[in-house]
Amino acid sequence: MSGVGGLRNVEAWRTRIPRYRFLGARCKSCGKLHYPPLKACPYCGSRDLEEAQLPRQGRLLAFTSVYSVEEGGREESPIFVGLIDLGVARVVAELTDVTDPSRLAAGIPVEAVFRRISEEDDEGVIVYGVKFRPVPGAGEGD
Amino acid sequence: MSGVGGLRNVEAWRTRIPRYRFLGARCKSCGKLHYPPLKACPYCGSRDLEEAQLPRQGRLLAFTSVYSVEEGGREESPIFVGLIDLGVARVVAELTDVTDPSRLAAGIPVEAVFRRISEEDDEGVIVYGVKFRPVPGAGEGD
Amino acid sequence: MPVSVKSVGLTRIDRHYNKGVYDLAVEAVDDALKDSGAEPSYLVASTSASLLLEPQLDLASYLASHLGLRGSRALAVEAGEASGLAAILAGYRLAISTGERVLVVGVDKLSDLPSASVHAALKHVFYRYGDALYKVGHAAVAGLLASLYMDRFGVDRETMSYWPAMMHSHAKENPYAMLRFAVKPEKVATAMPVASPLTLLDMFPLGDGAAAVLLDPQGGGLAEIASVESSTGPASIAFSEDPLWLDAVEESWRRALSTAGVNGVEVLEIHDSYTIMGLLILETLRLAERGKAAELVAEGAFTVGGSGPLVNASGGLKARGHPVGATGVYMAAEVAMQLADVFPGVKADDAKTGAAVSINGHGSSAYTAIFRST
Amino acid sequence: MPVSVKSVGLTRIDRHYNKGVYDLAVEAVDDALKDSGAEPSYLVASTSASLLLEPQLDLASYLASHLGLRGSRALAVEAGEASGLAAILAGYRLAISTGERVLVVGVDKLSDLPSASVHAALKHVFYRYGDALYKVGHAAVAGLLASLYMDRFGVDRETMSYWPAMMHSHAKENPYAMLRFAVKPEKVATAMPVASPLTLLDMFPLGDGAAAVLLDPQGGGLAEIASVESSTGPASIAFSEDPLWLDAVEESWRRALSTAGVNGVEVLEIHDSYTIMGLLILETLRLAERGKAAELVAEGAFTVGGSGPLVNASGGLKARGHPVGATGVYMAAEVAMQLADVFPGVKADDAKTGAAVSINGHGSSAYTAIFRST
Ligand SMILES: [Zn+2]
Ligand SMILES: [Zn+2]
Repeated sequence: MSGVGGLRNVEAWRTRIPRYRFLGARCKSCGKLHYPPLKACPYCGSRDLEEAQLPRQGRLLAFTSVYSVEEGGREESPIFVGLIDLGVARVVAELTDVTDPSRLAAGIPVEAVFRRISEEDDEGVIVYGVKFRPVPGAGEGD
Repeated sequence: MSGVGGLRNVEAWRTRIPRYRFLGARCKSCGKLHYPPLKACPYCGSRDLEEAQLPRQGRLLAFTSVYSVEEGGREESPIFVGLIDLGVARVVAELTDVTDPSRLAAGIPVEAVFRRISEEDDEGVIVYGVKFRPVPGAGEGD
Repeated sequence: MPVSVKSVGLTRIDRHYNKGVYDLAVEAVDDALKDSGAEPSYLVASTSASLLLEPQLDLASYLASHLGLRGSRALAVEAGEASGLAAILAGYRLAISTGERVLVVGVDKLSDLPSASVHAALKHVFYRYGDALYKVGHAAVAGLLASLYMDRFGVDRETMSYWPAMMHSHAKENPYAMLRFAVKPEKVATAMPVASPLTLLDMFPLGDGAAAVLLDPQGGGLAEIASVESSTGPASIAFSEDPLWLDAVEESWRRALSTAGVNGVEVLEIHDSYTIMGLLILETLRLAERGKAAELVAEGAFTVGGSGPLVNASGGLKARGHPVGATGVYMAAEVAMQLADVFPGVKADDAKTGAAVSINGHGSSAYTAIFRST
Repeated sequence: MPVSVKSVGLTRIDRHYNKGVYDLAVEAVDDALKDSGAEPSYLVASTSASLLLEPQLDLASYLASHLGLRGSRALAVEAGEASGLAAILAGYRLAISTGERVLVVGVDKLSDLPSASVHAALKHVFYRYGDALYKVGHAAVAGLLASLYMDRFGVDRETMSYWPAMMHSHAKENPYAMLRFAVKPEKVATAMPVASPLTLLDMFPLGDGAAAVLLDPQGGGLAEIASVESSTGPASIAFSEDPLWLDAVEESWRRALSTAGVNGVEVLEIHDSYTIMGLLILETLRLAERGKAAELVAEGAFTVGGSGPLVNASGGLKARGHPVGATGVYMAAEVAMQLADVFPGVKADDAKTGAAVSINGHGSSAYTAIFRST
């Protein structure tokens, strides 16, 4: 790695819980959820938040196939990224298990899976978290 | 490398000449020399500079033995660093070939030698340049 | 008396393998100060990507040393891709409240490292624990927005391609632009894919550059600053009710127009890191109806002789180039030159007001600077 | 009406493995805003080492998101180790010229990475192609200056050791300090060597922290800002006729006193990244004759009941800690608290004027902020 790396060891550990359990935050003021959890509601600015489990099922709002990727991701190019509507919240996440890219389309059902997000680097840290995959067996536009 | 590295490949190449040839700059306005060369004289601010060879012989004004060193330098700890008076200019440089640290002292003669400054990193770049060593055979305080 | 853009200096954006950040910055400043001879009291530096790629803390004071400005007051301002206009904002406020001349210098180098390393660094304009978490580089969010946009408004790929074509046709005439060649709209969609539906021809090139702007509270020079404003936006496109509407851009623009006391401008430089960002900014500024920006661009609305203001006469980030921390300073310099009728490229005839609009990433922050002719 | 320090908020400096930059910053801001309830229009962030260690561009806007200040105007200011006071300078100027409240937040984390990585990052406060070229980390220049100082003025190692001892004795009383224990002067010389003649007990600890200062152009609160000034200095100690005299410190101090219209102050926070830097600043401020600072410190001149002003009641960088980008904001907050008689540690009785003096590295830049009681 000659450039700028991903999460460092301690910070990957410190921020693991929301990533591992797919926990966001619910705003007690406006009721909205968001992920990853910030210290304030991104919609109304309230600081009165509580932990909230996000649904694992959603629909793809938009996706992109990324070719011009950074070091450590190049061998897997393209990488698919989606904007996903979970009903109560939206998330941007990598899409995985895309065996047939031609079946990716706005509206298809997707589900959260726990995956490796970055490979071991020189510091020995592997980052895990949520990615989304097309729901197996569900047809396009289901 | 999990942190912040040294010179990158292209910048090491771009900045090599002054390091390889120990070239500084002479101010045409105030006459003073400095190294490494800036784009303006550090003494009077003039931008009217010319390339100037620095003398390779000088005297140690001060030195320090550095123990708390960065990654890539730790195995060689301590590393010795000197403030060196070349008569026409002063430089801060690493001291090398220090076989007997107890003989390092303000006033001893030192001379420039061309050495490896940093080891090969993940990008494959090795940086060379000037370090100073106690003049072989010269006694302390000569 | 209003603060004026006394003089400006630019380097051509390019892959300057033989020039470092100080070489480029000194070139730009020499160009800016060659006529005025006036030394600034404050130096505001703006660097962004290079900070990660070739780290230097307190860069502003080392830059002052290279410029022979020892004893000046120097600091660096950073706001990601909007750093340059953030530095203009800080410099403007320093000039107003101290009554001293302020030199704003933006400089960045993206060509020293392999592009995969540069993309890894640039990714950090997005939120580290959010959209920047995955190893996907800088382009993913733009790809998502473009995909949403085409879907929602039924815009086709070919129509969007007129944006880069217009940028290249403008850049051809700009001696400071990195990509001075024409690009046919039909070539865009089939170029190397970057983040579908966007291709390499929708994206800014990785180049190096420096720009300098001398701000003078005594007035005179190329143009006057009418206002500099900003606003923060959402931390992710996922946190926006409508990610195709750039809240921070709208708010910074509204604030800047209101302070300047104008309803619009005749010449404009906007942030088009990717085609989609240029289109979304046009719509957020209400220069095009929702979903209609690409069509208007294709009709020539934003070039010379068009119905709208002249937009990105420089060639924009797309073709002038986008040395990240320097870009906003280029924009400010270009608009000031337009208002003084000395821009050495496509010209806005007799324009009296102009603006620069810069954002970071997807709009985590936005800056607007409005200028008027002296 | 002068700009005032309306309120301040501090986190204890520590190795906060369980808190990231946003956690720390929000804690400090909550502390600062708990009584005032007033929302700032501008957010000026200051981060330095973390920028390299855990990169985030446009950090200020993401911080605004965490603070619920979306729509505020946010930018980051950087000047190496002097970043915090540089941010105070920028915030002060924004407050004066806009008439709006400005929140200055300094935050940095040094404990997440192995110390060898942190030293590699911190080395970049020195000039990248000069003193930072060799793989020697952050301490080498301080070692050289200490060695020169002892030689030139015949100061012995033991006398210098009273500085860290005084810092620890002050820090013991400061609930926000990282190292709240006494250190006997005789332990300093024999501690783990860092850069001879300096040891680990002469050096700041690697800790994390955040500090917030709310600046209000409507006055009121803890203290008023009388002036904030700065100056750049040489790019290397090799470029200084007399490296034991800190030109940038002298100039920023002279400018700040002159603007404030005072001849000196009663309470002072200064930059003592290493013992030698504290001593050299005392001498450059003419609070001690050349070569006599250590002796005066040993005599108790700068602690309660001493002949000089009270210096580093916080414990200084040495013992309060030095989260790089945050340090200057801590200093400003501490001096303001002293002047309002609410500093929760060693107190300057009835002080009416105070100052913070911060530098980068060996003095490539220096900042001075002067405060007076309301
Ligand atoms: Zn809410
Ligand atoms: Zn000179």
